[in-house]
Amino acid sequence: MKFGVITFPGSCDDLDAQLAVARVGTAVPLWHADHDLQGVDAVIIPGGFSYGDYLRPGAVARFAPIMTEVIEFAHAGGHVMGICNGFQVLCEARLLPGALLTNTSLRFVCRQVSLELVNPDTAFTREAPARLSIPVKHTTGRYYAPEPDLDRLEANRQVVLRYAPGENPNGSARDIAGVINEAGNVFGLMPHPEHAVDALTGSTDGLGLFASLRGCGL
Amino acid sequence: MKVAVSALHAAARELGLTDAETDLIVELLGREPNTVELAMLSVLWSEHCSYKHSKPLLQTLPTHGPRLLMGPGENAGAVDVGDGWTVAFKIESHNHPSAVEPFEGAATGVGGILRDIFAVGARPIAVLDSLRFGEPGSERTRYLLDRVVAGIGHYGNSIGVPTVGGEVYFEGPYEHNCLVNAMCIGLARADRMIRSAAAGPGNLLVLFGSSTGRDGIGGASVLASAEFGEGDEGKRPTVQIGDPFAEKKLMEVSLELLERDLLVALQDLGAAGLTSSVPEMASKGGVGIDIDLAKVPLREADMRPQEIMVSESQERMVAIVEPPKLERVLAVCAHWEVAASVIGEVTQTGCIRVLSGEELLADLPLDVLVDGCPIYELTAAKPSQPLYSSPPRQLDSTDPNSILLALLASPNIADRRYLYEQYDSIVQSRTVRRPASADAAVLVLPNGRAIATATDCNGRRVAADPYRGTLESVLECAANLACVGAEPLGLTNNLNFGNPEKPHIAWQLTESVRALGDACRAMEIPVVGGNVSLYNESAEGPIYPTPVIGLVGELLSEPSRAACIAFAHEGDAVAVVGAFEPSLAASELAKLRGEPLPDELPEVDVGAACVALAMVRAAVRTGAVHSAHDIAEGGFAVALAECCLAAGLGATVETELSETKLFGEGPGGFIVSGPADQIPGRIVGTVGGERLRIAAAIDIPLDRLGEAHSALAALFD
Amino acid sequence: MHARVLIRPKAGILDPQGAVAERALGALGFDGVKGVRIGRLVELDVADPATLPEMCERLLANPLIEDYEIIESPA
Amino acid sequence: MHARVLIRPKAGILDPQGAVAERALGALGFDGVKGVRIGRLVELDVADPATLPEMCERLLANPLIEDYEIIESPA
Ligand SMILES: Nc1ncnc2c1ncn2[C@@H]1O[C@H](COP(=O)(O)OP(=O)(O)O)[C@@H](O)[C@H]1O
Ligand SMILES: [Mg+2]
Repeated sequence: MKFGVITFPGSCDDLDAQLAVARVGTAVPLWHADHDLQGVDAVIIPGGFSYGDYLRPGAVARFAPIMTEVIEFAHAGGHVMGICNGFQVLCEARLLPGALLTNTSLRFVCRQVSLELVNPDTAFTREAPARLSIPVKHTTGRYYAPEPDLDRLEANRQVVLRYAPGENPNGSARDIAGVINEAGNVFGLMPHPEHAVDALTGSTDGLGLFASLRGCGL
Repeated sequence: MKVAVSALHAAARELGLTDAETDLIVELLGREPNTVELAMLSVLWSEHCSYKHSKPLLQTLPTHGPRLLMGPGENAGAVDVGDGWTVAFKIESHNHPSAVEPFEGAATGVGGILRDIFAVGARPIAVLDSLRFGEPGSERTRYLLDRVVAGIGHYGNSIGVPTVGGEVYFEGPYEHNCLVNAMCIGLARADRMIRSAAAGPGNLLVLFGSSTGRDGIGGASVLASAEFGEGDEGKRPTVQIGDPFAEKKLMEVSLELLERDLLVALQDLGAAGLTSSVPEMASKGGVGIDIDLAKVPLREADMRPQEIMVSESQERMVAIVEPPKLERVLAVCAHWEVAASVIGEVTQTGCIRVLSGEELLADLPLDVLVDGCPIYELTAAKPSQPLYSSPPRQLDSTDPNSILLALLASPNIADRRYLYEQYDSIVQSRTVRRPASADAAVLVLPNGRAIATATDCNGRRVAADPYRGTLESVLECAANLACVGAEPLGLTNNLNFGNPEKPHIAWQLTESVRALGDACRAMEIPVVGGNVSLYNESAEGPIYPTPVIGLVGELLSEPSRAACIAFAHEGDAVAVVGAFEPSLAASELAKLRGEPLPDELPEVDVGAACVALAMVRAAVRTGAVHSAHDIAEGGFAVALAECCLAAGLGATVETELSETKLFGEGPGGFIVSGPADQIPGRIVGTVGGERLRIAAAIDIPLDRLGEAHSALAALFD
Repeated sequence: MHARVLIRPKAGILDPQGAVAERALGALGFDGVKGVRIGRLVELDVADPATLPEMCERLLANPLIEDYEIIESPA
Repeated sequence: MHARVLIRPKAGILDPQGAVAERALGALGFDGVKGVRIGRLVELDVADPATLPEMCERLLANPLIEDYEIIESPA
């Protein structure tokens, strides 16, 4: 299983994501300026501050050369996971519904949070525990979509992860922490599962989200 | 472009040079300097660059040790951490810029110390911040706190370097001079480190990174070298704006250039920009350098030569490159979308020559520019009367329960989560102990070993007794490391003081540096580098003398054994380690009671404190304890409450304790918990329940303690 | 051609920054301040102003959450 | 009275956001875009527009690094 991990200028958690996926497969670094996914089986868009988060998080990265291939890959059914900044990029690219707004606190927040797995039946979650302790760290993580869209997302089981009651760190609508597209192959989440793969540095609850993808090649 | 001597003196005074210094310049040069030269000289002869008031003191510090790879004199010091890995670290202040514009000042402070670390070829892996503000009752303090914390987070978070530790104190004397010190730790292969000495006449000087604007003209270097009074509006620099995105690329470029072995020397542009960095590179290498200003990419077209030379635009580096390697250097820069230009050449002249195309604008021998500044002996005198007024009285009660709650809510002790949650403390996947989980941050290295780091300084205690207060700061920092099982490898320090030309400040500085040297010699810790920030004074007086200590140590045991503050299990025994003999002098309780600072602190038994440190360290390393925490501000009762709150577990202590034993402070005491037959020290109680009880004196439910401890929440809405 | 693009959060979307500013203005004693909304200002020189709407749609604004308004001014 | 406050980085002050946006517009094929500067837009209703300059000086803008411009519009 080859996981491609994209590095944009300003990506910060790209090496962390590479280390995490290397525990369940092979990590293949992908460069933003290339038009080549190097035959990977799944793509991870990692966290960080691509292009400094200037203008709007994800807005500039969404047009990076490699995103042409990522969008094609996703339309063909390839599995794409966006973590934090990667989630923002996927929303800006319209591969995922909704948008991420500034936290209601207006501050960056780095905190271990409890998550509930709402939909264990996705390609990304079938090996994940029902409750996960995973850190968040962001300033722009308040999930937003118009109310009817939120209803539809819930009805379609596209809300995959929720902050546990009382743990919503950013004011996200309906405590949403992660959503999947209708086809079930593009997943975005604000918490950082790549920072929850080793008991020494936190928890191992995030590992299942990567492990679930094993065998998911196109 | 000659000016009459009186006009020269006037111009020089504007730039902070004394008449005697100006005369010396004329004598050494054998002529008068022109405008560009004078601007350059004034910068390099400032306290910030020349250390003219502090060099003799700094030279007394011990700078050798078996593990030391790079000592003071380079952009950062470095120690060996095994298997070919080294750790570089340094602390630096950005006090004055942060007082002018707290968000950008703090942000660019972080940016600056990061550059010092990657300038030696190390990848930054951690930042710590050491902050001092006035009392939080003041609106200005709340504004500064909020913006400084946001600025530090903005830069560190955006660039992907975790901020893993630090400290913050609130004291009246910092009201008009906040302190913003940032420490950075970097990781490098020993054989990839680089120095800043230029070499090889004919080699090229390459400037890369952001373009040059009017940022901070006459900024940090001039500001940090003189008292900043009312009516000095005109001297205020253009505020430097931090661009962490540009620095992230600059960092990747620098590290990749070194990885590919493409550079002869590397240097960051910090205070005073090209003027301080280029001459220092040339001087260290015993060569000369010609710079052509026409080749410097400018952000604004109409900049004067002296403005280009002293611009403090951020996110820039200079490197010395052999001509055959230039093309590869430019290719690496292009890959990362970083602009690079050849702006000069190494010469054999022993001079810095500044040109603009064909026109020669400045020609200064390095022995005048870099080494010519006179070094001043300080005149030190212990003040005959108190320098600091008593803090306002805030607490009348003598009931131990009320005292404990007041101490937990005191801004110097209350929970710091509202600050550190604004910092990414985990990026890079090395953070084994996050902020507040243990007394020191713990980072795991690629070779499986771990290092620990902390910063410390209780300025109030240093003010009460500069010698003993400084000793205590070093001991406390080492105690923090001991709690995670780490032994210091090297020390960095930031000497934040008032105006050293005043005898009582000179006395504080002299005593403090003497203690620093004594502590380092006693504990066999080399000083790997540091920084000096003087003239932190306002009309209200000087700051508390604040020699911030930063330590990096190694664990030597399984990283997972690093003890946490939190009690671990119901039923564990609680013990006190160390011949802990606290006193209320200059304690947090004395402050809450509005007591004046005492004239001195009780004598410090460094030997005894070191024994206690070693006991705790050994117990952590062997896994004999389940938790460890040093006793600091607020004394035993506060430390015990902190162990309980971190765990959500209560504790019971049966021994009757006096007010002094409960709340007094002093070095060398620890609280550990674990199996009664394994833990070191005197057993005093047991973990368990939902209350903290200390004999007849204290009985408070945990949630009540927690409520008091969360007092800082209000400062961040 | 110089242009200004005013970008604001769409009506109905919570704007905590605006809310904080409104409260802070009140606390400073400015009475009668209401409906504070905070957005982005983009100023730029363009060769062809006809391309501005497309710039906004594609990059400068996110139409799901933001409205934009283009103000052209010669100079 | 409805008012808009346009807040922009002072001339000469580094504007990293504007620089990134300018490059991105170029990369998207929008030619001839120059001098992109990014600032903030504050929209509000005020009882007394005469207090707007003071609001800007004290809270809405940071006079050290930002210029502001007040545009009043009845509505
Ligand atoms: N308090 C101190 N203790 C030890 N070394 C110091 C101290 N202050 C400064 N130094 C050393 O002096 C040298 C020059 O410092 P500085 O001018 O701050 O360097 P830079 O310009 O790279 O920031 C550095 O190597 C620094 O470590
Ligand atoms: Mg340096």
